[in-house]
Order: sequence, then C-alpha cells, then structure tokens
Amino acid sequence: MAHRIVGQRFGRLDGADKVTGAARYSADVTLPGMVWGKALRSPLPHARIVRVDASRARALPGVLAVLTAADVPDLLVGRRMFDMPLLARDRVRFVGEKVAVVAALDPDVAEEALAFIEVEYDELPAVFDPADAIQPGAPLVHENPGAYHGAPAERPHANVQSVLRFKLGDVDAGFREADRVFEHTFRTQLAHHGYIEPHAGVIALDEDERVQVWASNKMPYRLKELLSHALELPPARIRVNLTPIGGDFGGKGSLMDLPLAYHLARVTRRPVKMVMRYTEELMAGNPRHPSVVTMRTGVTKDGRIVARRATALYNSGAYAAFKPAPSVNLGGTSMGAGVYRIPHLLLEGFCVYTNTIPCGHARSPGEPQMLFAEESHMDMIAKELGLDPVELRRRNLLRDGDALANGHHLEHVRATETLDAALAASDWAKPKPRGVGRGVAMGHRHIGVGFTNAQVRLETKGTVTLTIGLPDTGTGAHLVLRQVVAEVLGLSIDEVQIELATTDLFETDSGVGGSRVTHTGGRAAFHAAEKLKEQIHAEATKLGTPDASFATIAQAAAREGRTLEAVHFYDAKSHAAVTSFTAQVAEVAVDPATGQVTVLRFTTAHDVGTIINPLGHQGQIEGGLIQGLGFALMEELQTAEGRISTLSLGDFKLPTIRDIPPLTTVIVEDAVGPGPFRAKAIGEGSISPVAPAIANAVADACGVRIVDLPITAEKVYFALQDRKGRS
Amino acid sequence: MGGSPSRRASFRVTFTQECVIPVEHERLWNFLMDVPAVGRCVPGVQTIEAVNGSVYEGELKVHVGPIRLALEGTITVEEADAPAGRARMRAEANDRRLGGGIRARMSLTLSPADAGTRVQIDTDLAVLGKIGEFGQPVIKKKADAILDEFVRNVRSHLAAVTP
Amino acid sequence: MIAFDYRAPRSLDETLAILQEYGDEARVIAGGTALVTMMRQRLAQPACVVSVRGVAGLGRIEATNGSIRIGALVTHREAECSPLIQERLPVLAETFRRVGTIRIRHMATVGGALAHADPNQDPPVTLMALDAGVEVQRAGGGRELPVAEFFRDYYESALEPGELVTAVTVPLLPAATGASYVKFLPRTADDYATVAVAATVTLEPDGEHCREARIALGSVATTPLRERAAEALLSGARLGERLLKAAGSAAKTAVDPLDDHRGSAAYKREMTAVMVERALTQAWAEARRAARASG
Amino acid sequence: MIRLTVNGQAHELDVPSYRTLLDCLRYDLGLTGSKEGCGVGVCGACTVLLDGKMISSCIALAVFADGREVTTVEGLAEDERLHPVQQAFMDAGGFQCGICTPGQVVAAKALLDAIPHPSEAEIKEWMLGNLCRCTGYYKIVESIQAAAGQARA
Repeated sequence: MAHRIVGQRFGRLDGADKVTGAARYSADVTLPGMVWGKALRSPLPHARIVRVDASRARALPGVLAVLTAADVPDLLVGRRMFDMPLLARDRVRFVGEKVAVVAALDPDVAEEALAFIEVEYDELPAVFDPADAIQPGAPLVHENPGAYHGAPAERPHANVQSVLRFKLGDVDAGFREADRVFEHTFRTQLAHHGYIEPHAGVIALDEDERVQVWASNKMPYRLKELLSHALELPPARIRVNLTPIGGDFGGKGSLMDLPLAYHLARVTRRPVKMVMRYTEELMAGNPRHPSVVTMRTGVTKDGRIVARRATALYNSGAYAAFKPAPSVNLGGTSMGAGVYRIPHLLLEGFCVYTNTIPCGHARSPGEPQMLFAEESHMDMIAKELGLDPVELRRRNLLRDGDALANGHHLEHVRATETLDAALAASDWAKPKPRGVGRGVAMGHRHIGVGFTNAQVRLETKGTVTLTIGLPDTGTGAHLVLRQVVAEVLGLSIDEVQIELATTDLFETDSGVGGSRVTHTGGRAAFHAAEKLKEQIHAEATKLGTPDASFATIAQAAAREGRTLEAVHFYDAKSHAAVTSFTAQVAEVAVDPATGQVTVLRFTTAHDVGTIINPLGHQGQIEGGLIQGLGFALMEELQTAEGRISTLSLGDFKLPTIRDIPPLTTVIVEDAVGPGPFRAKAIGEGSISPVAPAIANAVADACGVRIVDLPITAEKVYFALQDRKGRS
Repeated sequence: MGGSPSRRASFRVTFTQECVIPVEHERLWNFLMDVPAVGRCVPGVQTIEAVNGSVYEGELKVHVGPIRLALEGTITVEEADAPAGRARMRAEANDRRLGGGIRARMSLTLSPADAGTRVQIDTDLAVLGKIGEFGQPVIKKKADAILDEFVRNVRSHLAAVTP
Repeated sequence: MIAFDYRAPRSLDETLAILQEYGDEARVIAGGTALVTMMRQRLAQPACVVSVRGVAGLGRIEATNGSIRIGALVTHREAECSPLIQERLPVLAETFRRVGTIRIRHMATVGGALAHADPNQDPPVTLMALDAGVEVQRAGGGRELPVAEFFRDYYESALEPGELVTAVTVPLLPAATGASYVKFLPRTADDYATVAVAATVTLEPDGEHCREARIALGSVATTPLRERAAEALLSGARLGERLLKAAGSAAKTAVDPLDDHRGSAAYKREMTAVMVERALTQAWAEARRAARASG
Repeated sequence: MIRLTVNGQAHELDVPSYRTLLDCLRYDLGLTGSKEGCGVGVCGACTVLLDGKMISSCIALAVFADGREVTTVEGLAEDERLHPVQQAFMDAGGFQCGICTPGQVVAAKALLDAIPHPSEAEIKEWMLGNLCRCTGYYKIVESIQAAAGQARA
C-alpha cells in the first residue's frame, strides 16, 4: 500500500522549541515564591539510625524546613512492589539513601544546610554480592519482604525479591538427549542510563489545594496513581502536567523525589523544586542491574541445540521499588534462549536484595545482560564444536511456528534473512589483516503493549488537533502520531497539531516504555482519526457538499455549537505473534601491546515493519547502538563495598562523538507489525547484541574471551598476558 | 578470564605497618596505651583529650592542596590486652563543613624481635560522604603518608626517651 | 558552593598584596575550571577567591632569547593555536590540544594548570620534558624554579601562600632534537590519560647516538615525574628498538600509580613501559628528521 | 553588582559570589535554555559563548563574567528566523530528547563561525565536549555538515 505521509522522512518539525531553548523541561519550571529541596543521603551501606538532629540546619538563614522520617507518613512506595520508605526511618540500606530533606531559598543554601544535619548511625553487617546474599545466614536487607504490597509469592530466600521463570519442554530430558553439554558464566556491570537530564520535579499546591506536578516522568497517569498512594490523596487532587523529558532510556518512570517535594511544599506553603545533581543520579538513580549469568547448553553432534538452562542473578540493590513489571523482575531473562528454537528450556532470573543502589529498568531491561551471555556462549560452543559461529546459528534459528520462551508461537519469522543481510553488508567472508576480528550477534525484541487514549478535533480553520497523554521522551513519537493522523485524514503534516493533555483529561494511559508508543499511541490516534473521518463525511453529506473543505465543515458545525471530535481508547493486552530480529557484525582491531579495542566498523540489520518516519527510525537505531557500544566498552559504575566511586561524568564515561565507529544499517522490510499501517517497534532493537558482537570480534581478533563487561583494554591486556604465560 | 586483581578503586583502605622499636615490650606497651601522647605523633592532630578511660576526643587537620579537612571525632579503645600485647581501637571523625568523615579500625600487635619489640599496626580506613565521593585516590594516598609519618614519629619519640 | 570574598584586582602589585593579606585563606582563580569544580563539589571552601583574569601583562606569548615565555593567563586554547608555539615548539601546541575539550581549553590557563598540581594534567608533563621554568611572584620579590621541582604532592606545588605563578619559560629544542607527547586513552576521547608520556631525544652529529633524552610521565604518581633512570640509559647510547624498550622497562619500575577508574596501578605500570617506548620512538623519528633538515 | 551583556541586552545584577554563570542565566535572568547536566564541565549542556568563545557555564562564576558578553541558545535565532544550525538540527535529526541541544547548537554555531566548512574530523574535535545520549552523534555530524552547506549557498 502506498502512503502519502507515512514513510516520509520528516525532520523534527516539533523541535523548534528544543533548538531555541524555549522548551521548558521540568527543571526549567519556575513559579513565584518557589524554593529548593535537597536531600541528605546515607554515607553507609547498612546501618541503624540512632539519632537525627536537624536543629542546627533549621536555624540557618534561608532554610525554610528540614524534614526527617519523623515528619513524613510512615508508608512505603514503589512502582510495583512497595518496599521503599519516603525517607529512611529506622535504618539505611544503601549508600545514597535519603535520610532528610531540606527546603531553602536557593540550591546552594539547601546544600549547605545538609552539612548541618547530624545523623548518628550504628553500622550493621552488609551484603553486596547477590551470590553471597542468597546464602543461609546472609545479612537480611529486609526482614519480611513477602509482606510488602505487590511482593511476588515465590521467595526461596528472604533476600530474593522475585523469581522469573520461562519453561519449555523438559530440560532434564533435553540434556539427556545431548551429545555435548557446555556451561559458561558471564558478568555484566552496573551502568547508569546516561540521560543528560537528571531527575527533576516541581510541586505546587494551587488555590484549590490541588497538587500540581511537573516531573521528568514518562508515565504521567501511572505517576498520578502512585502519587495518590504516596501522598494519601485522592487522584482527583493531583494533576500531572506534561513536560518534555531529557532522556529516559527506561529510567524516568518512578516517583523519585516527588513525594518529598510535596511534603516540603505542604510544610513551607511554597512551590518546591527538586533537581538531582548528576552525582546523586550516579549514586542513587535507578541504573541497569548488574548480572551474573550462567548458561548451560546441550547440543547434538550435528550442532542442534536440544536443551538450555540459563540462570541470571541480578543484583537489584536495596529496594525493588523501581521495577515496574508485575513480575518485579526483568523480562530480558527470556533472552536466555536467544533467537533459537530450543525444545527444552529453563530460564530463570533472580532479583536479589543487597546493600547497594536499587536498580530499575533500562532500555530493553535484562536483555543486554542476557544476550551478552547467550551470544558469547554461542560462539564459545561453536569454537568447541569446531563449527563456524554463523553455521551454528543458522542450524538453530527460529522459524515460522516456533515458540518463544514465553510460549508465544511466531509468524513471519525473518531471523535468517536478517542474519544474511548483516553478513552481506559487513563483508563477513572477506579476508582480514592480523589483529583484526569480526564477531556476529543476534537478538530480537517484541512490539510493546499497553493502552492509550487519543482525541482528535477538527478546528474551524480546517486543521486537526491531536490530544494525547503521552509525553515525548525524545523518540519523536509525537511526530509519528501526527503522521498517522495526517495520513488517515488526507492532511499535510502541518495541518495536524499536537496538544498534550494533563492527567485531568483522560481516564488512564500506560505511558511511554517497553517499545509500545508507536503501536499503542499510533493505533489510538489511527482509530480516533478514522472516527473523525466518518464524522466529517457524515457532516459533508448533511451539508450536501461531499467535497466541502474541512474548514467549511468545521465552521458549519461550529455555527450549531458543535465541535467535531473523536476519542479512541486502544488497549493491547497481549503481544502479537511477531517480533523484530536484529543481527549485528562488529569488526575490531586489538592492540596487542595495550589490549585496546578499536571498533573499525559496525553493521546492524533490522527486520522491521512499515517505517513511519525513516529519520526518527534511524535515529533510534543509531542512539541505541551507541548506548550498546558504551555498555560493551566503557560504561561502569565502579563500586566497592556498596559505594559507587564513579560519581561524575568525568569518571563514569559515556561515548563521545569521537568514539563512534563507521556504521552500516540494513533494513529488512516485512510490514506485518501490529502498529498503525503495520508498523513494528524499533527503540530497543539495536542496543542488546552490540556487546556480544564486540566480544566475539575480540575473541576472533586475538583469541581472548572476555566474559565480564565492560571489555576494557586492561582486561584484554591481562588476558593476553595470561595466554602468553600459559603457552 | 581477564582482569587484574585490584582493578577497582576502593572506599576502604587497609594498611599494614610494621617496625621494630628498640625498647622492651612493657615500655612500648605503656607508651602506646597513652592515647593522647600517641595521638600527638599523628601529623595534623590539633587536640586530643580523654573523655573517660577508653574514649578520647580530638581534632585532626589535613590539607591536600585546596582541600582542607578538619576532622572532629572520637577514638575508642575497644580492647587492650597487655600480656598478649594486643589492642584494638576505633576512630570516627567528621568534617562538618564538607559533610563526610572517616571511620577507622586499628589493631596493634606487639611481638618480640631481635633488637627490641616488633609493632604491627593494621588499619582499616573507610572514607565516607562528600570526602569519599570525590577525593578518594587523594585521601587514600594521604592516609598512607600520615600513617608513615606517624610510625616515624613514634620511633623517634621512643628513641628520644630511650636511655 | 558557600559564600566567599571575591576580589578582582587589575594589577600584579594589587594581586600580590591581596594574596599576602589573605595568605593561606585565598585561592587564585584564573580560568576556574579546576577550582570552581572543586568548590561545587564542596571539597574546596576558600574564604577568598582572587580572580587574576583582569591583571594586565600576564597574557602574552613571546619569544625571548632561546625560549618562549608564556604568560600565566594564556589559555590552553591560545597556547594551542599560537603560531609562535606551533612553529617553534609543535609538541607543546599538540599537548595543549590534547587537554579535555575546547570548552575547557578556552577557560583553563597555563599558570592555573601548573598551580593546580594535578598529576593527571597534560601540559605539566610536556613542560617538564622540555625543561621549562616557572616564574613565581610574591609581594616584594620573585623566583624561578624548574618545572621538575615545582610539584610536591597530589594537588600540592612548591607555591607558598602569597605566591602567584606569572609565567612559564620554555627553552626551544636544540638542533637534531625531536619531541613527542603520547596520551593513552583507552576509554573515551575526552578522558584524562591512563598514562601520559612526553619525551625528547637529541642526536649526536653521527645521527645514531643519543646525546640527551628527557622523559616525563603523567598520571602515574601523585605528581608528574621526570624519569631520569630511563634517560640515563639512553644518554650516549646508540639508539635502537631494544634500547627504547629497555628504557620503557626502566620507567615502569620508577612509577607509583594509583588505582583509579582509568586503570589499576598494575596496568598503569605496564602501560608506562609501552607508552615510554612509543614516545621515544616518535621523538627519535622526529630527531632524525630534524637532523636531516638542518644537516 | 555585576554587569553582563546577554544576547545583546545589558543587565546589572546583584548576585552572591558563589552563583555560577549557569544559575545566574537560568534563575536570575530566566534564560532556562542552557541546561545543567553533569555539573562538572564535561557534558556541555550548559555551553554558552563568553566573548564569543564557548565555555562551560556550570563551572564559571557569574562574577567571573562581569563586564563580558554572553551568548546563549536564546540568542542564536534572529527575530523569528532560526540560525542555520538550528534549522539543520531539526531537518537532519540532530536531536531527540533535546536536553543537550542548546549546548550542541551553541557549540556548532561557534564552530561554523570559526571554520565555515569543517571537515568531519574538525567537527568531531570541536564537538568532543558535547555529550548526547540519544542520537549516537551520527545525525549531529550530518546536521552540522548540512548547516555548513547551507551557509555556503
């Protein structure tokens, strides 16, 4: 089907505010009389709070309020499992946990006041490693987590938050069928999302005592619900005002400091702004879970995988509160099966409490961890079997009708085509110089589900306004939605405007996340636009001029006091039977004298649906890929005894413009997605296979296998030395 | 598998200092248990006074370039076993302006040596809060230097009073 | 940050008088990149900040007899882009170019980089290898000392309270001399060095023997280091790959690096050997070129 | 009391000694286009031009800018017409979330002022200090190349 607007490469038409500095992010919201909130954080990983004395801080000029746990309600908050206090009450469980909060006339005075709050701690035994935490007799991070609201039932140890399990066939029987069994263990690091906008929020009580909220949060309706609980107020008393979000990547869905900002606003009777310093982000944001993954695979002589068991221990930190999934776990655990048909499968993810930073969701939660293990493991098996790593993959790739780990049977499987496309574009078979290696890795990502309201209204000037409760986290989603409406109604893109609803307008919305927006927002907008189109036709018929302009039609209705508008609520509960495959090839050079890895070129192939905006689509691929590159090579929140030492972007390094490799992107079009005009999703498709592709390329280049991320020059160097020593 | 043993920067620093002091066990022990006197061997100590039999209060100033720490806190003698020549102490101190502080556990072990008495000092130092957040490598190096000078001072002090 | 007195004198005499008055309580700010960052982190809380930016006469780059004199207020970017430095001491221009980002180089000054005494900075390493001298003024007098004697400890220099760095004097390279600066960046392009090495090699007229070599190291101890043992191996010797490798091995025993986010002490020690060898190889190649050009 | 000229407009302000230039722009003058990201001069979200040279306003004191001229992202567009760099970032997908964009466009404008037709290497060296977490930088390079082409035309 040929489209007019869908598939056209639109620049960021919605971006004038962003390039001129006019866009108001949460931290930019300034209200009359506004004051600043700052939090005092625990310096210890596990301790009893013996005494808090805020009297000297309260006496400082410019300080309006100091709150401790005694001054806020004794309740627990969370996105799914409610286990986190507003302020530490009797004990602190990680370095960076909030103990007190100050409101002052300026941010420097508020920070100064923190130094005057005296807290006496009695240090408790702490546990930092998830493997230690699940031993009998390990220090307990929480005494009775099963009692928390939202806590899953299964709990093999009091330090286990949750268990997520995927099962196919009979794994023990499967291993008995195998000729060879391979087992390897992998580790991935703690890593922050790296969004440049730290969490920010402004809370004001208006003249009707309603709570007005501006926050860097991508799920405004869920935020309203969570705030209603945290603030013990009916939802109607809370209004979330949508603002642009300065990068999300999974990290901007929690309450963060908002309940404290509210209590400061309540006490001071002033609007309160709380903006985290980047140091606080790195110390107490909600980063990607570190993992220890053990992969065990049974293979027949001819390279067919018959059984797999994958076990992931995720270091979840001191609270489960930041995880939004009903499982209170990471869905990426299912990626232990990779892109392969495996008849007997047992995949398990354990989220474990420790006295470290509480982790949350990050772009394709759990997948970069699992796929690093899984796709490295595949190459290690191929090597042991004396098989080409591509050939081992080919023999096991998913095909039409195969089941994923979650039991869903797939249609329109394009795994082989995607792999072939990546290999062809990367010159996989071409000879390469000494010290240069190539590595391949694959993955797949579902098309997200959720629910969204969209409202479309015909304006008297003949344009259409789309009203939506979804913020744009930077993906260009709003432009995609405008394209969908323009396509349906036969308008130009400029004739469709977008308007952001506050949480007063709609009943609910699942917000941004999980690769869902093009699908759910797109379908809501599509069906709303279809409804409006019918109304317009009916109206034209009534007027007796079927080819009347939209303006004429709208004006005619307006004269009768009517507005032509339509709302559609789209709710996708279960995943479609399709997925999106990714195949990537890294070509690297390894400097044998230093261990330094240079990515010479990178190829990424994607099996996609109808592309609505090619420019935005490509932007998602490129951005995710460079995040994957950072995760593979450099990004790490280094910790020792629960304390993070990389507390600035000078120490926690993100890739710069000079660290990006030449990139080839291949699009394998298929056009069978569940989104509008059969679109699929792309936001989380490019990040996960990058690290294993690079690890496999390093192994190819110099023979050393790095099984713990990031792949630093130092690790490669010492591994090379070890190998030299052995030979 | 790759990776060198001590790849990460730690917040916790452990040192062992060892030296032989040319005095007999009992005199050395008595000197070392005189906390204010020993305290004055720590470079930068401003004051140190007994609060009771096992708790002492004091102030230590440390400069690292533009960073000025004024650490106020306590030293608690947790164990003092004279016959065994073994003592354990805990020090906790905070800098109010910077926000943050240090916690240290020290254990002292005396044992006979050819030319006097061997002293072994094991220190486990944690640097917390603002100080620990940014100045880690600096503070670590500084703590090492302070402890070095302390041992030198103890030696020269005892050498001076040794007949 | 917490409040402090802010002074912005216009002349050197006025500056020195203020520094004398405040002594240890005053901190000089030129570009501010280092001090303001520390103040924002609440690590430094000076009672008085003296901005010397407006002080006349400290911003010149000039050729004097046999050397280039760079005023303390010259920014890294000005030094990097100075035609005089680019032409006469290209290694120094290149070193300034390797500092952080252009934004930082627009702010940070030559004097500030020395006074801050951070062993992870780039310019002190090359200045040390080039045998530069630091001019220091105080109320009623001044002194000059070699860069090699300027650094005392982490963030600590030989500057006494009341003293101000006013210039650095860098001798031009002798004939048949090559110089290099190698910055090892295994993470990102904008990072501090894991190991940095500056080297010079001066050839004898035979073009094969080394008359003198100078090696300075950054990021491998609490201060930048001049590595004299490795220099001694080269001096008078016939240059060759094995000798340069030996010099690298000698250097690695001299360093005392910290474990940090840019590498463990053990790794930095190994990389010292590699980078010294690479820096010498480059400097030697430059020296041969220089010898050919002049001969 | 300090005097600042910001985007051509003169201001006299009474600010505490500890106020950063960034906070002064954002809160004393209401120019919230410049952002605070890392707060330590690394990320570039606070990039402004001081007397025409790009600096990190988060680690510059407001008093330090006394008597000088500051250009922020709000000062790039002339009347309603976007600066070519701003237009190019929109057309070529040079941003996504937009939080780093004010710093990127200020830096890119300074680049094209200094080098009207930069090579890719020159673009990457100049823009090294402006982190972007959304785009992976490819489209930022393309945006600047497009802006340079436009300026040529």
